[in-house]
Amino acid sequence: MENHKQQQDHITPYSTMLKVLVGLLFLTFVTITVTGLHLGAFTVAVALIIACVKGGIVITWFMHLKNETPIFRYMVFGVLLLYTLIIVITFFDYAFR
Amino acid sequence: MEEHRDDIGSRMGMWIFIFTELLLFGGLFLVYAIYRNKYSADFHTAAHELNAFLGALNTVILLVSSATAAMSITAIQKGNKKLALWLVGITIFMAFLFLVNKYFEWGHKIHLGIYPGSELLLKMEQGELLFFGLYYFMTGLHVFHIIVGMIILTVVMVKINSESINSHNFVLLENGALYWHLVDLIWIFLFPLLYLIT
Amino acid sequence: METQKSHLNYIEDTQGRKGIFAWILSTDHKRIGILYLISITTFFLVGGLLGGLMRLELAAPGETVMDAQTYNGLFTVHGIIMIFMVVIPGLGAVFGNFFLPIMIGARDVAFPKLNLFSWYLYMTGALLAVYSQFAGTGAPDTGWTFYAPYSTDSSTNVIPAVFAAFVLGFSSILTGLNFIVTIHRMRAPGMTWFRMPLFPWSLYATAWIQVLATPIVGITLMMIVAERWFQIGFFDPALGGDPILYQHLFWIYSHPAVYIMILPAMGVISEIIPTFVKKAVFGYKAIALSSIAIAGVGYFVWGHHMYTSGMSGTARWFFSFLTFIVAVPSAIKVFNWVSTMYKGSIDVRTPFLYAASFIFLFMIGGLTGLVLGSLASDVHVHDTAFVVAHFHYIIFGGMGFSFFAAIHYWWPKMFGKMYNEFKANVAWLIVFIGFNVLYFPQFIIGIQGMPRRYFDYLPQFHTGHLISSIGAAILLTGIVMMIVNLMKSRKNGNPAGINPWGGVTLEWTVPTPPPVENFDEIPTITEHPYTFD
Amino acid sequence: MNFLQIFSGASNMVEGVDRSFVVIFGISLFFLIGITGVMVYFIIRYDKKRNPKATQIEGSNTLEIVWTVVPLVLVMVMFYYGYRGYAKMREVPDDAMNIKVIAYMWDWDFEYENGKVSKDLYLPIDKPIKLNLTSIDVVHSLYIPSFRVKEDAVPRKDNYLWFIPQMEGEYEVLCTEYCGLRHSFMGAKAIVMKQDNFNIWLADFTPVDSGTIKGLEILRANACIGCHSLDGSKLVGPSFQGLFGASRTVLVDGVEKSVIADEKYLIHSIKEPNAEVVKGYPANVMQSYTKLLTDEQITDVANYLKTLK
Repeated sequence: MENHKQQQDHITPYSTMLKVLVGLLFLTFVTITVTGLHLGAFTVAVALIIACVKGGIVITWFMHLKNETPIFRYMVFGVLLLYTLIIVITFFDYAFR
Repeated sequence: MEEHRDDIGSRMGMWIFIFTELLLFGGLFLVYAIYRNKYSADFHTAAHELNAFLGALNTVILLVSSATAAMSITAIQKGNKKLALWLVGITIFMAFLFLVNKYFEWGHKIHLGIYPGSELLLKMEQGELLFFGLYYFMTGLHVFHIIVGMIILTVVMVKINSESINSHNFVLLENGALYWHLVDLIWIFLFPLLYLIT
Repeated sequence: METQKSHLNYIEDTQGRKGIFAWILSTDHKRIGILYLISITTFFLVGGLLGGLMRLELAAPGETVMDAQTYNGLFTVHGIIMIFMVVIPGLGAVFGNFFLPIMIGARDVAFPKLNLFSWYLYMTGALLAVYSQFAGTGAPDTGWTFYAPYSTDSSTNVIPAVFAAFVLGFSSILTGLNFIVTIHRMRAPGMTWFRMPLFPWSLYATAWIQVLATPIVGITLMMIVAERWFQIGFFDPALGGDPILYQHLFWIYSHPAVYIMILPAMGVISEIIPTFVKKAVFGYKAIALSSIAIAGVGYFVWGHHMYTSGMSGTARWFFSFLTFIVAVPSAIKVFNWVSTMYKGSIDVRTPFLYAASFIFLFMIGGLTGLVLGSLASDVHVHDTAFVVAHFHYIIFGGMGFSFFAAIHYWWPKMFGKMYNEFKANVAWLIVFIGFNVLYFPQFIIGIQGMPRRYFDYLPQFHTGHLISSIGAAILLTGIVMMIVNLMKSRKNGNPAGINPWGGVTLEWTVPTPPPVENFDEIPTITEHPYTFD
Repeated sequence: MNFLQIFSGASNMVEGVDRSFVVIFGISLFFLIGITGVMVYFIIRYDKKRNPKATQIEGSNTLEIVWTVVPLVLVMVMFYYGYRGYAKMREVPDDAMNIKVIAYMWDWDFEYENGKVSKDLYLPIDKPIKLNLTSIDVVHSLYIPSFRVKEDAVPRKDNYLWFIPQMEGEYEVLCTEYCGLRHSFMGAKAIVMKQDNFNIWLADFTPVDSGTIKGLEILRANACIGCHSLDGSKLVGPSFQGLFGASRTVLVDGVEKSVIADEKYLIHSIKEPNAEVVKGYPANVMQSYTKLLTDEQITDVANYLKTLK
């Protein structure tokens, strides 16, 4: 089987984590500013896109998905795809009533 | 029998658990999406009642706590037990701050008479009622996860202290941190959907 | 670490625990499998008895042995017990726990303690469900579907029942999680994905559904609780909620749940047929991948339970279309099983009889499912006895018969004793006849317009109901015979030996019954799982 | 009822639905018999006594493709027939007669365009009918088996179905979405008649004098008489007939007590039905009507009950 020992080679430096944190805080600031502008329908889209980006950053660096074996990435992708499809298909009902 | 240990397996288990948590909240987000679509005007009005400043403050708190949780892994990998303890400790303290914040936020709402089943709420538009219902239910469930996360991280701290989590065996810390990031991840979506999109 | 190799089997080797604690504290996957076997069989009998009482009431029109409220409570509890406590955990928790690690050459599942914890959750949920029957304001009367807004209004014990379903769901999630990690991480050296037997394959597909669909129903049921406690109105139209949304959320879980039941059943059949035909299963990859296809597409067909709910027209045809697509991988499996028998050397023993009758009953269940998947014909038979007959053919004729097949197939390995085969075959015949007499008439009265969940009915449906009730009595007799025969073998049966059927998967290479560690040495796999010389 | 009633033509929907049945059953029966036959033949032909040595065959990609594509094509045929039958159900002709259907626990009200409300569904033959369904409490489902129509009645949602009745006669109307205690008794009749007779029936309505039986209207609207009969027969709860002024044994916190059913008792029982439950009847079946009825309406009900000797 694959490597049963703990991989020692993936020590993420503190500085990376701090950079990621700064990025996340910046994006939070952007969301608050943008939603304050009252862009109408775009507000939702922008806020959600930024939230997705933030979520992606958390998953990639904080949750170390970057350093995991590929199977973890396939699983995350599969789950997100599934959830998206569930939402889309449910709206097949609500959007066409 | 040789010591059976599979860190990748443990983390995989944790990830799968996180998937179920995501779908648990996913169900709620779906409900939110449907009702927002149906009652957009009411949601708009109701969201104004929420305090975006407190929401933003809690976002910052959670992001910082997430970063400290992530850094504690680096610390333990480098064998720096003391720093790791500090970082996990800060994470728990941040979680506590989050709860204090939430306490005042909820307390204020309840003081105003906005809480599930209140007379004021039952008189409001149906969409507003649903918004506040979802607000309490989603943030309530999130708070429950914060508390569970705090308990997990406390256990992790004890284990770091007793050195059963060390630079050679720290999968428990990794899993605790993963859980904590999940709590953060959910808040990243809750914050704009409840507080910002007005 | 070990000084002396133990030659005790898992039943004798109590690992230093005494009496019942040797069972309820053991993290050995085999002992946990037996715990599930005992608890699930018990609840199956309870649920079956409740079903029998319903059939007794329906044997004649009008009020015969109980009033309407009792009847409504009965079918609700029958549903909750059978769905959440018997068929969903059924094959996975009993045979998956016992045989999955052995079949992939592992010493245990990935998280043995979590595995035991799942059983405790299961028992907690089960006791809550039982509690909901007797305490407070009486048995829940909402049907196992808990449709809103009736479930938010009914004054009966809905909350304990809902919590029971929630806890049982959590148990199911943890079992699924355990199996996924076990299959990913603990396969024996050399066992590539396509050298894995088909039962583990089906458990893998099932586990993903358990993990990814159950949370949705969990949160939905919690919303029902919130609605009852706090007047939030998620699904109550009077407060702005949408009852149709409840149905969506409920079926997003509960339709895939059907696959949680049937996929492992298909897995069992795919194990049994090659063993008794003495031939590699036909189209191994097609069977394995069709499990994944069923699990994948099966997620997106939930709406076919809602054709008449007032869903949008677009959603209706979309769900109908996907429903027909998901029928294809099931058909592929049937063709492959039957082809496996071609030019085999068939040994017709009890497990094979159950497996062959599974194919027949599953075909009837599946083909009548097409009637329900089609938009026009569903309008007529939706929520009638036709649906009841259809899903009993799938769930009981499918999962139930597969469970019976599995218990007869693996019993000798689990307990080391052979049962009386003649009696087992007689019991099979009675069960098979009873089953068809019980459920087939319901297709007919369903088409004639007999709605389901009816306490009373119009006189023209009497004959059908009466035949059906007689079938229930026959079926019950057969099941009792089967259980008695199996239990007796524990005392009187002949020793089974390591490989009574001539199977080739790994469980037939370990001692009978298996030792706690399963394997002295983990085997290295070099070939296809069904290689007969 | 003759079996299946294939193409009996009681309504214009029968053909599409039954064709879909016939197509699916036809194909299914062919495969069911064929596969079962082949399986039984294999089991007998390749029994280990006749064929002691199995021939190993791994599989065949050609066959896999064949039995993926053939079922795929066949299910698409089935889908097509299902879709065709269904599409018709959604295309309501413009000249359809609208009837409002109000479902409640546990009865149906059919309200015609001229305001006439009926407990049974009277229909003119050969005329498109559109039923607009709604419910005042929980989800119900209107089902007329002979017409092959069914659609849920959902509270605060407008669902519809339509059909053209094509044969005179009396047909069953049933509820197929489980709705509680008297779900199986929630029936009505669909009566199809000639246009002339229907016109006479429709025109003949004597508007009820709401003054005297306001109470009855309230009882009907709130489905009280689903459980409490007006004629002395025992349903879920005690009958209303002869109730006023009678002496009843009730259970208060498990203790038996005798009360006289005066106005105060009646009003109390409407507001807090579970405080004093008549012996021999189940508790907690009825809920408080405090929020659903005004005090004035409750008094009206009580006054009406006084008249039921």
